[in-house]
This record gives sequence, C-alpha cells and structure tokens, in this order.
Amino acid sequence: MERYDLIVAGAGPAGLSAAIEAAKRGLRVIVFDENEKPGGQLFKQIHKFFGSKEDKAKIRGFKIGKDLLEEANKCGVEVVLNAIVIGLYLDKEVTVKIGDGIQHFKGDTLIVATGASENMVTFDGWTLPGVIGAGAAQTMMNLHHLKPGNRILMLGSGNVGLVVSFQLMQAGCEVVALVDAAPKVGGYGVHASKIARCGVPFYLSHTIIKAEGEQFVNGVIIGEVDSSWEMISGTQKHFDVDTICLAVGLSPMSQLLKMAGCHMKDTPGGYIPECDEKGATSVPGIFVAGDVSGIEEASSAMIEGRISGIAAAEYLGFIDKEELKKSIEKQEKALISLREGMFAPENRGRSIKKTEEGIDVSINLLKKGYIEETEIERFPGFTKCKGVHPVIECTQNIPCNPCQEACVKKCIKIGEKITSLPAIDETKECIGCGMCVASCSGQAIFLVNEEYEQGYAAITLPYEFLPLPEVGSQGKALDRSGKEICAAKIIDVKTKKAFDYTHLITMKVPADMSRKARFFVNSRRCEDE
Amino acid sequence: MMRIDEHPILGKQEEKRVVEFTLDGQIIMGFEGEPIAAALKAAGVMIHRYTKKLHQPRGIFCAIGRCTDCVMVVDGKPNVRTCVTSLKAGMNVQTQFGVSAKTQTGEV
Amino acid sequence: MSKLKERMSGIGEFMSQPDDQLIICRCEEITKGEIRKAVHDGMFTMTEIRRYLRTGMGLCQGLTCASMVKRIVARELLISSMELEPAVSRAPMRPVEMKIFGNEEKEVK
Amino acid sequence: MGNCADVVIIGSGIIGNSTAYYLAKQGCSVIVLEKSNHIGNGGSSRNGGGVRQSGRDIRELPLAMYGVKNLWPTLSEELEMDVEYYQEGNLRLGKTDEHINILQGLTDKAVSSGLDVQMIDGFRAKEICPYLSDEVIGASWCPTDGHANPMLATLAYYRKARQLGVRFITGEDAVEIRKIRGKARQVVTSKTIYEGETIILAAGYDSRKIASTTGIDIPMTQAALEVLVTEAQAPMFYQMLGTAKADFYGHQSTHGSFVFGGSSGYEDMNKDNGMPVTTSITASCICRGIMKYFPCLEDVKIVRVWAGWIDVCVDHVPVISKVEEVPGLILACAFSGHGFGIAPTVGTLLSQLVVGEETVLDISELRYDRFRAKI
Repeated sequence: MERYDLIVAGAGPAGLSAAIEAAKRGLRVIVFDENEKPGGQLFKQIHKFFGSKEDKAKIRGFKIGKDLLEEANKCGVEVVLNAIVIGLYLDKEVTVKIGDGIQHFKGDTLIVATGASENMVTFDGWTLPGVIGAGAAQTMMNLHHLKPGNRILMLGSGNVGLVVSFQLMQAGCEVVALVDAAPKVGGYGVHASKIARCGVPFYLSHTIIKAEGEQFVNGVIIGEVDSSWEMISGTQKHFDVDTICLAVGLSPMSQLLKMAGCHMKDTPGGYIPECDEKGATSVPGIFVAGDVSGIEEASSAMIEGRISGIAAAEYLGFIDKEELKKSIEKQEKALISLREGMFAPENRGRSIKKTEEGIDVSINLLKKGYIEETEIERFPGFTKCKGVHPVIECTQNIPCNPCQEACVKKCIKIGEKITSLPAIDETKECIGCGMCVASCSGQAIFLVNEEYEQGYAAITLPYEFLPLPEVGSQGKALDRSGKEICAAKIIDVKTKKAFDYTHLITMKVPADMSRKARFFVNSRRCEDE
Repeated sequence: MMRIDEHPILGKQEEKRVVEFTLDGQIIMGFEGEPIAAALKAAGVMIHRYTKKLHQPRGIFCAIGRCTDCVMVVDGKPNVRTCVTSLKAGMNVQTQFGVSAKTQTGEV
Repeated sequence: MSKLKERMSGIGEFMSQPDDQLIICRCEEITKGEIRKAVHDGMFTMTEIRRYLRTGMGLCQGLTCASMVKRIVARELLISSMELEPAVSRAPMRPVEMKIFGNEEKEVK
Repeated sequence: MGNCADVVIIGSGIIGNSTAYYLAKQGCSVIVLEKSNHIGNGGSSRNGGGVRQSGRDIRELPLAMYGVKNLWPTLSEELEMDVEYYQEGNLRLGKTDEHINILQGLTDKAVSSGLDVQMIDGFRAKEICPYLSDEVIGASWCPTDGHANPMLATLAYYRKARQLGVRFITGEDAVEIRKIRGKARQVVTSKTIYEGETIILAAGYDSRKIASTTGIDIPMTQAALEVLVTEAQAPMFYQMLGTAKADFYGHQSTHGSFVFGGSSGYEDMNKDNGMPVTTSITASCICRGIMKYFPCLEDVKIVRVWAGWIDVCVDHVPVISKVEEVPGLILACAFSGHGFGIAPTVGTLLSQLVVGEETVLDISELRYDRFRAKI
C-alpha cells in the first residue's frame, strides 16, 4: 500500500501549513482535500486578515490560500484535490475517494485538519429556499460570482456575519438588517462599524420569528427577545427580503477523529479530540490542527498547523527534541498573542467593560454597531491636530498591528503587545500617504484634514465598492450610523497596487462634519433610493 | 441578474464557455464547469426539489456539498448534489420529488 | 444514579409545545415534537434517538442537525447538552456511489 | 428504588427486551441491565433484519416458523409501533451451476424439515424481483420469509416493556452471577448488586465470560460483521435477498434505503480498537458483491457502513436453556448472527421457562450441555 511519512486531511490554512513545515523537515507528505480548490475557506475570504505581519496580516484570505499552495508545491508536498477522505481506519490507514474509485493510503503520521461546519438555527420556514448559510453566500459570491439574493437579512453578528454582510454589499446586494439574539455584537467592532456606516441597521436582542413565503422566501419577521430569550410581544418587524443568511457559529468537523478512535470531549465550542499543545491526539501519530480541534481564526489555524507539522517531524525522528522545542517556541508565542485581547477564548461570554488601557468600551458599538461621536474621543487613535492626520477608530483590544508598520513616519504606535490599541504620536508628521488607511483590515483608519479649505474639511476613507466615485462626484456624506448628514464632494481618489484593491477616496465636507462624516454615497445612488 | 459582472476585489469573471442544459425540459444556459446550482441560481431557479414526506420545497442551503438539500435528478440519477457537481453541456436536470424525478402520487 | 442510565427516572409527561412542528432534521424531515416525544418514549441517548427516528441518518449524515437534536434531547431530559455523547461517526464521510466504492482497482501513481 | 425483581435480565438486546416484555405482560417484575450506554447496542441494532426460516438449522427452524406464523405478523400492532415487517419472501440467488448445487442442497434440507421452499429458475426469479441481473440463472425461494427493521423492533420491545414497568439500567456492566444458598440469585456489576429469583443471561458474546462465573462454559467466539446502508431510493422490491455464496444479504427498507450486509472473508481475524470498527476493505467488497446481482444499483450512494460483533457458537445454533446445575439461571446466547428473526419466539419461550409454563416448542435440542468432543 502507498505509504507516506505524513498524510494530511484538509488543504485549508491549517492543513497546508502543517504540510509545509513537515515537508521542509524532510517528510514525504500528501494532502487530500474534498474541494476543487485548495485553501479551505480561505478562497472565500476576500477581506484583509488581522494579526501580525509575520502571520500574513493585511493580506486577503484568497491570496494567503494561493501563497500557501505555492509554498506547499515548492516544498514537494503532493496536494490532491477532489479527494474525499471517506474513512480513517486502524493502522493509520485512510481511504480516499479519488475520481471514480477508492484508494488506500497509510501514513506513519496523520494530521487531521478538516475544519468546521456551520451551525444552524431553526425558525418557522427555515427550510424554505432562500434561507442559506453564510458560507453558502460566500461560496456563491466569491467563488461562483453570483449574488445569493438581492435583499438580504443576516442573522448573526459574529465575525462571519459581519464580514459576510460586508461582502454581500461588495457583491451588489442590499443588506436590510443584521440581527442577533445576543444583546451585543459578537464580532470585532471594526467589522460592525464597516457595515453600520453603510447604513445597515443592527437589531441586537432580536431573532427571526418566521421566514415568509410559500415556495421560497419573500419576507421575514423578526422580534425582540428579553434577557431570558423570551419573545417580547408587540416587537415584531417585517422586512421584504428574498434571502435570509444564517451566520450562527461553526462546529468542529471532527467525525474522522472519532472514527479513528481518538478520545473526544464535548465542549461548549463543539465536539473535539483531546490533544496536547502540539496537536497530538490520544492515538499515537495522529495529530490535529485548526478548527477541527476548536474554532478560531484562520491565522491561529495556520500557526497550529505549523506546530503540528513540526511535531509530526519530531515524532518520526526527522528532527530531535531540541529542534522541536526551538522550532515551535516562536509559533507558540505568536499563538498566545493571537489568543489575547477582548476576544480571547477565555473571554467568551464575558462582558468586558474596559480596554487593557483602562478606557471604558463603547457601549454603542456593542449595541448598534458603531461608535457615538461622544465616545470616540476617549480612544488613543482619535486625534485632532493641524493639517492632515490619521484618525484611528479602533477601540477594542484585538490582535492586529499592520497599521504600525504601514506608517513610514512612525505616526502610529501599538507597541510590543499586538492587542494594544493603536495610538497616534502627534510629534511625528503625517504626510497623508494613506498607507495606514489601506493597511487597516478593519477599515477603521481615516485621514482627516480639518482645515482643508475655509469652512471645509477633507476626509479620506477606504472604499471597496463599485462603482468607484470619481473626482468631482457630488454626493452625500454618511455618519457612522449610515445616516446622511451633509453634502460631500469627492476631491481625490487614490488607487495603488500597494493598497491592494482598497481605494482611498477623499471627500470634502463642511468643517463641522469632520468628526461625523465617515462614508460617502454619490448622488446617483442617493436618487436610486 | 444574479451574476456579478465585476467585483471590487475579485475583478471581472474570467470568460467561460456558455453551454445549454435543460431543467425539466426547458433549455437554460450556464457556464461550463460551474456547479449546476450556480447556473440554476443565475437563471433565477430557487426550488431544487420537494421533500418526500411533507412535499416541501428546498433549494441551496450550504452550497458546499454537505447539507445535501440542493439535490436533484441529473441525467436520470437522483440525489445529485448540484452545488458540487460541475455543469456539462446537454445535462438533463430535473426537479426531484422525494427520491425521484416525478411525484409518486403525480402531484406536488 | 445518572438520569441517562436509569430509564425509569421521572422526566414528566410529554407536553406539546407550539413549535413542535418545526423541522429539525432536514434530510429525514423529523420535527422537534417527534424528537421530544421520543425522549418520553424512553430514547435517552443520541444513538437511540437516531435509531428510533432516523435523525441524522439521511443523506447528510447529521452534519446539519446533530447538535440541534442534542440540545432538544438534553433539554427534555433536563440535563446539560454536554452530558449527551454524540452518535458514532461512520464512513463514508460523504455519500459514495456503489460503483465507486466498489472500485479499488486503481493504484496510486 | 430497590435492586430486587422477580427476574434480572443481563443484556438489553432484542432477546433481553422481548423477554422482558413478555414477562412484564405476565405480571413479573423485571430489571434489565445493559453494559453499553445504549439500549440494543450489540447485534440487535446491527444486523440485516432478516426474518428468515430458510437456511436455518433444523434445531432452530421451529422457532423461526413459530415466529413467522404467530408473532411477527401482529408484532407492530402488539407493540404499538411499526417494526416495518414485510413478509415478501426470501430469494437466495445463484449465477453458476455450482451456486445452483449449493442452493439445491439447502432447499432439499429445508423441504425435508417441512418448510415451503422451492428452487426457481432465473426467469421466475426475475418475475419476483425484476431488478435482478440477467446472469441470475436460478434461486431458492421461500415465500413466507421476510424482514423487519431490527433497530425499531429492538426499541419497540424496550419501549413497551418500559411502559409496563420494566426497569432498564444502561451503563451497568455485569461481572458476576453469584449463587446464594445453591441458587443463582445475585448479579454483581462493577457498581452494585442486583437480585432476582431468576437470572437470564442474554449478553451476546459477553455471556461466555459471565456464565463462567457460575462454572458454565458455552463454546463460542465472536466475529465482526459489516453492513452498509444506501441513500433512499424509490420503492423497488421488498424481498429479503441473499446469494448462494453469501456475497451479500439484505433488503430495501420502508424508508427506501437498502441495507446490505456482507463480509470480506477476514471476519474471524479482524482486529479492533475496543469498539466494533469497520475495516477499510469490507464495504467495497460488499458493493462488488451487490453489483454482480443488481447492476442497476451501481449509482446508488452508500451513506454509512457499520460494524458489529456477533457471537458464534461452535455449532452455529443458539443456547436457550435452563441450567439445572445452577438453579435460577437461564441462558439465551450464542445466536450466531441469526437471533433477530427468532427473537419474538425466544422471548416467548424464555418467559414461559421463567413462570414455569410448558413451552410452546420443544427446545431440548438447544440445551447448554449438548456439546461433545468430536470422537
């Protein structure tokens, strides 16, 4: 039987990273993935990633996927696509459906990196065509170039719900509401702000009562729930929609491990294998990496993958214990830093009142998806000074620091701790290059010039929609909640390769709007509505 | 129109060959190699099948081959996951009723 | 003795609820009411529930409904969902045509 | 709740459950102990569902015939739950002269024991089941055979017995049967002790280990069987199927899925990880076996494969017997993979043994002490 040093199930961020590290250390590695394209969910991720530069922050997910595949190929990893691992048997044998047959392989080690599957919720009408998972929406938009619908209601305010809502708008769909039964936004505040400023209303403490329609969805009714999740009567709201998108969390897809006889444990985050910090399961030689051992971000999955790949190399004697320790030390440090901050695993379900810096968090951000003007001033990224300068509306401790690197003038400071809030060093001069604006994965950095012209301010903001406004376009400025607040005119549009498809548009607004205006819609779109 | 002609991040879709296939006898166009479900979606088709017990309509749900809700009868074979089956010219796609192409009772 | 082991323990009578008609297992079209009723019929584990009702035994093999069924059963038994062991996972992980499953001829290059 | 009952049954498979039901119906108090966390987690939930008379040893054939005649037809009604029993006949198929010879031999034996079985040609076989391959040249045909849903039948007995007050305790591992003043009385588990006037040992292969604590041995071993289940198909046929060479066996269920069992030939040698595990080769082998007889099923998708252990008696016939040297102990084990179809009869017989009625059938051939050296 064909035997490999390492067989990896799943060519997502964790699986490919594992394969690369193992192959680099001399293992003969093969990776199987059931999809037509490698990269797992990365290929549907068109947003820029969070994290640190070393861990591919500010690079868009699909690009990370491509890079990983290239690197894997370079290292001699065999990646077999359209290959479904259908079973994991004794003696570390796997059977794989490839083409029109079944093939048997044995691995001296196995890494299971099968990722996660979407959770679902039930409500009256949830089986109707038009109710889809958020993953389905991403697949249709970003792989098959199709709009999942025209008018969409999103259920779920975690990062997936927020990111996919933004992607839906990028694809040209209208997101009529973002709904979550929880009383506060679950995902990153910057992701929420991105869609709130486009005018998407947030309905926290709300849930779907009914999907309407006989043959497919043509409407939805939501209602408010109280603190014990009971429906409050008289709070029903109706929306005309053709699509309801569900983004209510992920569960580890650990079936193969259970089949292999690995000891499993049930946790609030799903049914996962028992494993040590290097991903070793209870069955010697079987390792895990990524979401299959607990749901996290793709950045953590890549690091976990590297660690288990290195651990597999040590297990087979390709490297010694000393080298193992040396190799994973840095990875473990990076992993720890990604697991810090407000969204750290141990903070799940906890209510955080202050940032690490001791600043009161924005309540409005958690309830409505955007920061009130009165709240923003207390954060270190918000400044007001002469000439053009960055305004960073990043108010939660999340593991991300590309903005610090982006500024050649060192105006932005985060420091050693990756989760610290970015602060502006007012002693350094901003040259208005916009690199920070484009580098911010949360699209939370703006360039503001309060004194652009007599009575007018200029605001530069990141823009990732079509059509791109042109210089001279007249339109309306929207505030953080998406409300039209004044007339605005586009005075500059910057498009650069280094911006990586994030365009920088600069709008002129009345000076007193400089702290309010955060988005632009051109007049044509205003008239449409 | 459900197709995204130009995307702010992904750009224009690469040119693909347009092929004909049939849904319940009606001719529909789609791109060769895209999932059958994608071609149907582009054509505005929402209903892929009616369930066996309750005769309820179902369509795309997970779009990645796991939930099996989007199955249809393709070239005579029932339970084909249209979201992960590539479209080929001349395919005969039929709405699935229960586990076959026609209702057993003759009605929906 | 654990509620799961002593099959005569009192979990009360089955009482219908307004959302009993809700489909939980999409493949096999099993409703919330049927699942709740099964618990009162003595089906206390995920394995028994699925053998009794076919939840998670359809084409998708429980990928969509397993955790939802588990929560409903746990709630009916008045225990934490984590006390219930998920049902066994079985090959093949995705449906495989008989002619493909039976074709092991091809050896790897 | 006390740990005493008239009868303590070890094993909550279909044998234990049906016995519990028939005993409770007669007013006995019953405790059923199950080692697994799940009711019916052994062979009862893991078999092809055959309710077959053909192919049975002459010693157990009367049990099968009694069940088919008196119990199965009304079982769903009695248990108030559809156990999906179909009496549509059993076809045992052959494609070569060698096959036909095997089938003829089996048929002759069955006929001599009074069963309505006949050899039919390929044409007639296709009349009965039009989906057969044209290569089938003949079959044995027993029109009164059938099949039922083993999982539902096992749980239906459990449900009904529970309603009648039988106490079921899962996760309770019986380790010893202890005599008190010369009579089997206590069942010692790893946690506690249960007491009964009668103790019925119906724990599959585990029965051997437990029986040995009373100084009784049943010569049996265990083997792993595998069964595969397909996606639902439109209704095609409801006969129970098998072949001369036992390539596969099975049927289409009410649900529409096909349930087919089979083997790779290595069953006696299979290893495991403490659980019954499927092997990497058996399902593929079963698929090839099925397609030889039903080419029209080649595109039908397999959705799951499962494995289960059966106990295999040295003479492939069960032990259903009082143990006079250990008064109070009754054995019901060594069913050798074909206990499901006779379970209603066995439950009836065991309940009669317990209450001291005369059994409806003579089961002296199934005694525990029938085993002799070969010379």
